[in-house]
Amino acid sequence: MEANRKETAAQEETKAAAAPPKKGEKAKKPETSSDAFILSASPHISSGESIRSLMNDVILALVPGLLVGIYYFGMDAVRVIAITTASAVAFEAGTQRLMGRPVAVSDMSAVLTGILLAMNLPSGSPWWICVIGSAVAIVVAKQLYGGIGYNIFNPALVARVVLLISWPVQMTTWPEPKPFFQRGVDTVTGATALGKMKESLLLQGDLSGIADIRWIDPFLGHTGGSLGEISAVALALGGIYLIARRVITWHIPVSYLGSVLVMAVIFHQIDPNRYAPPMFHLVTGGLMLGAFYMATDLVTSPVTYRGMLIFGVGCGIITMVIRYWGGYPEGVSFAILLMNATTPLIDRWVKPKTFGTTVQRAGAAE
Amino acid sequence: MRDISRLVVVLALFCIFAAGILAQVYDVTKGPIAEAKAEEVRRAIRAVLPQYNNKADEEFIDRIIGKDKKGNDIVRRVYVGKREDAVVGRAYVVVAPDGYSGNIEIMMGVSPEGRITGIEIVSHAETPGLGAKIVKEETWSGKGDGPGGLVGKTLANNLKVKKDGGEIDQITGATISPRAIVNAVRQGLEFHGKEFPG
Amino acid sequence: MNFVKEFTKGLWKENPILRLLLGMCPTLAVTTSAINGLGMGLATLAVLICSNLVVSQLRKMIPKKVRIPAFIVVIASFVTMVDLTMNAFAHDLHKSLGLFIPLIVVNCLILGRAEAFASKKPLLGSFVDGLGMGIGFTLALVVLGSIREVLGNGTIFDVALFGKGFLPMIVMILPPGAFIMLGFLMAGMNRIDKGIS
Amino acid sequence: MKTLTFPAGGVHPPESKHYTEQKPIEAAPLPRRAIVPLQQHIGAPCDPLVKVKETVCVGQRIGEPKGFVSAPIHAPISGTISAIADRPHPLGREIRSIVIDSDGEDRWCDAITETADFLSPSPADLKAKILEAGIVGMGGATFPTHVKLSPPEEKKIDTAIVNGVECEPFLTADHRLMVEKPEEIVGGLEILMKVLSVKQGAIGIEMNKPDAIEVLTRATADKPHVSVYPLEVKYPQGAEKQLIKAILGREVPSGGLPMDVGVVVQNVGTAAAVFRAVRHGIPLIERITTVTGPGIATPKNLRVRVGTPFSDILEFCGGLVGKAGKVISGGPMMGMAQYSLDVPVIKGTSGILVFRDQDLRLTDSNPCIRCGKCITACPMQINPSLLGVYVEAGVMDELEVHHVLDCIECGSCAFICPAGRPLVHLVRYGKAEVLAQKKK
Repeated sequence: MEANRKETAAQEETKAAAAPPKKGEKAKKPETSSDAFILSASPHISSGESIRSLMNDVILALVPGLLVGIYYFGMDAVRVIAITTASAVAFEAGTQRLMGRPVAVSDMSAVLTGILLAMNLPSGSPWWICVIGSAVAIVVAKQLYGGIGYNIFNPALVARVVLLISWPVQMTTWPEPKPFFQRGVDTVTGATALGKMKESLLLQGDLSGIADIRWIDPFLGHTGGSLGEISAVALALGGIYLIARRVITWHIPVSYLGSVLVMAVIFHQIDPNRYAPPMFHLVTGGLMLGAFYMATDLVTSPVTYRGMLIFGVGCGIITMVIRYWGGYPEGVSFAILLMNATTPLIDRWVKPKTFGTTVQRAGAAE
Repeated sequence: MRDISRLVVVLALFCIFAAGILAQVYDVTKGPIAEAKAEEVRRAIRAVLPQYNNKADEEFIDRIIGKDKKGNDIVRRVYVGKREDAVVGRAYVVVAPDGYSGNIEIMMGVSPEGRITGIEIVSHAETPGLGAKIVKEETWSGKGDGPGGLVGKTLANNLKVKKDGGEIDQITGATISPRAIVNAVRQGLEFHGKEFPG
Repeated sequence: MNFVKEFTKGLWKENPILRLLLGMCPTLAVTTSAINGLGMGLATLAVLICSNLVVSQLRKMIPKKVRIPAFIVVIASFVTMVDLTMNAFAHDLHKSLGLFIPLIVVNCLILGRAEAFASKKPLLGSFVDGLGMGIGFTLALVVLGSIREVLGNGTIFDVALFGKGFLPMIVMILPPGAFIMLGFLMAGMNRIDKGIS
Repeated sequence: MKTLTFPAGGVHPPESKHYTEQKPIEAAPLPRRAIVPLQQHIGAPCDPLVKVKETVCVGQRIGEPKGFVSAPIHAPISGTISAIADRPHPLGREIRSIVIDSDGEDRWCDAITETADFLSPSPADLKAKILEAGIVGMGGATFPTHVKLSPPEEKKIDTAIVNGVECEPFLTADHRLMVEKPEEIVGGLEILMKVLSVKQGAIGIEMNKPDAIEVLTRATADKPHVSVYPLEVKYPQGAEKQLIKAILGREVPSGGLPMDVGVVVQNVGTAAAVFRAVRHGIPLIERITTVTGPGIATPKNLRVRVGTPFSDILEFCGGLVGKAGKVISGGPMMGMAQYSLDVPVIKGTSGILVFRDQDLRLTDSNPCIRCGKCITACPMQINPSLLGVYVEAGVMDELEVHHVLDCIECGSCAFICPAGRPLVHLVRYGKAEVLAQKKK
């Protein structure tokens, strides 16, 4: 192929760098030169950021949310986190070996997927649910799609939805939160705030069932739910850290939360007896976890700022549509997965405005 | 032109021939199909009524229970099971319109004094697995790991699922379909009380 | 004509479902249990053999220009026969397969074999081809249905395999489970082939 | 004063200018042997005007330009021609070069004439002097200056910009030149303005060079038609199109040139060279080069004769420290890695940068994780990740509609990429393919 490629002027200028690029090519040393300097294309410095450093930052940002989960759900939470993380890493390594890919668990992406999956599970999940979830996330949703960078759907969310459909009872049995030092042997289960809302609407036709829920409880984390979604403030703190570290940008979280807020305000104004107050919608369920950590997943969200805004608004609207009128009490997972599917379309549609394409060429012959 | 007419003739011949054969097959299978359908009804009646020895599926009463959108009568066919000419129970189909996914048709059997003798789900479109658990017989009989059960209950009982403040256990994890069934059965009992008092 | 080869190609090398990806609609929709898979497979097998035989016999009679409508008439007739027969003698199975029995008409597999094979080959070869393809189709459906039934419902041919403690993976008998399992089966087949060669 | 910048894209690599920014320009010793490539500019190479064994004086024209887009070449030292043959060139291949063995006398030719009132000649004469002096763009692009100064009739030029941005990390040659020779730069700008008959002159300097801004503001205080624009520190502020956008708010159209929006941009080094050529009659035979990096014993800003081998210069700077991993001609973002120290300094050599092994982070190229950082960083607002994927997949037909030819190869995308993808490399390759397709 290379032999019949004609050398052009432009190619000649960059001859040192113009060998056909190969995937995974390292900067290579010339064989003929005695000096043996490293030759590679410019630039010769890098920002120092790597996939691993990005993943580590996200994991660090998740720590507050994890700690709140452990505080309220105790050793059960620790057990779930440990099992999902360990099995995610094991499945990643195993699949990569089986498929003849380089084993790259050190990029920490599997660890992150494992932790995110744990955060989406009830703290009382049996071990086999954790393991099957990791298998679905890593093997089916990630590696079968081509590995890191190629998956269309957020692996942790795919796993969560598969588990939710397969074992609805286990996946919706929420242990009541109980501060660490007050824990006894028995675990009481109860519904999530959103579950109570749906139930109340179905039975009483109004919101009397959630009248006693003060927004401060789910804000701080004293509420039923998946082990990593309960504390809005802890998750938001981590999210702000991620934005400050430029791992993610504000576009998806702000547009997601913003559209949820706008819809909640509008509908609450229309009928306060059927539609819960905006603050309730903001702090309950998996919204914070979804908006800051799941929807912003780099691989499965759009690449341009405008695309991210569309993506976030789409997530917000679908979430609220499911919460208001859907069969499930919570719609964050489904909303994000549905929008994941539209990401390629958004990226096709919303392109960066290339420099110099918005102006007319003054008097130049085209 | 001749070519086209040839095509038409050949195709027409094919169709006529096929139609002829199908008519034959239809004729042969007509009887067994009707029999199979009747057997289906008999099986459901047997499942919900106590021992009877008449031809319950042939002794039925049609009652008009309302009108549909077009103004036609909605007819409920009540099969009467008898032993030694004494009515042992009546069986009829009630429809729960508000199942998790679509209508659930339930054959229910009621003793003359208004006590439920059996429940059989005839058709449904519930999610396989969870929602579909409602079709299992033991779910409603009070046997096995099912909820408290409808069998043996009368209108005197509080026929609502526990979540609605009633005394019927629903399946863990599913609320909507059991609620629909229990409500439909309760209305079925009310129908029985109205139409066949005593 | 090598009858053994014509027969076995449908089982593995040109398996209609796992290799040719024909008849995806019944494959994905009805394989929620082994018995459904078997029923669907056998119904298709019957239609396939019959239509192959008839098309092969009539191949010289049918003008080229109307061959597709003619094939469809033949196939539709057989499907209706199968539909009526099943309704009469296997009522429950017929009920659970529902709409998918009439839909055998549009199964590409049958028209595909009629067009690609039976319309060009003599009677016996067409029969063997239909038999092999049909059995391959049935086998694939049964395997897919069995796996989905075992994982998604904990039973096989309605016989409970596990104790009360077993919690089936319901997603496996839902449509996504069909896609996932089909993918795994195809991958497995490719893997075995790679291992052999 | 308001700081200006271009609106979209850009990165902030560590500036690393502390090695040399306070070091005054030193003259490098004359090379014992100068290797003068016959092509030091974009365009056609020169024909040699001398033969082997012939003796030459400093400033003697030894390379005759072929065609309009070309520039003559002069002898940087006096001595004897020892060879005219292919020699290593900083662009990474061997190029026909004239090798001069020094006589050590630095004997200048007599032809050199002073013009005290450097603005008195007509624009045409000035342009002839610039052409005669062999001046090319000294920021690194090496585009012949007289060509840039000859816009077609229909392009009305209204502004001349001198580019003192020097946004490449490590490099301080332009910085030192601005601080030490402001009069040369301002004079050069005035000559350029006269040649182009424009009334407006601008000098753009990044805010990280406050001393240069101060010196030049003072030097232009009595010239109302010339202003100094302090610019935000952001790479690649010094790229022509970005600089014009920052200073004038004009956007050069895709596929167009600065002249399409009425602007000509010249590097400060070029402006100084123009001044020296017109005022003192000195052709372009030397330039300011920053020798820097963690791999150099004594980093310096040097005034170097063209043709001086890198090895001589490194020796003058105390040699290498540790194991040299990479030697780069130019800055770290756009410079070229060298395979040999025999390459000479040419007219466009803005710096020599040496990294030790331990300064280099060699990473595998991972699959794109679609983080979009490259799109955010791209000053041209194209989609480097998409182009990279297309090039890897061999889908060359899609490249042009995705603006591959607009890439200025600034390296922002590859710098920022967390997956370590060689995006510039891939895009360059794609560009070459597209241009090759177009030629057919």
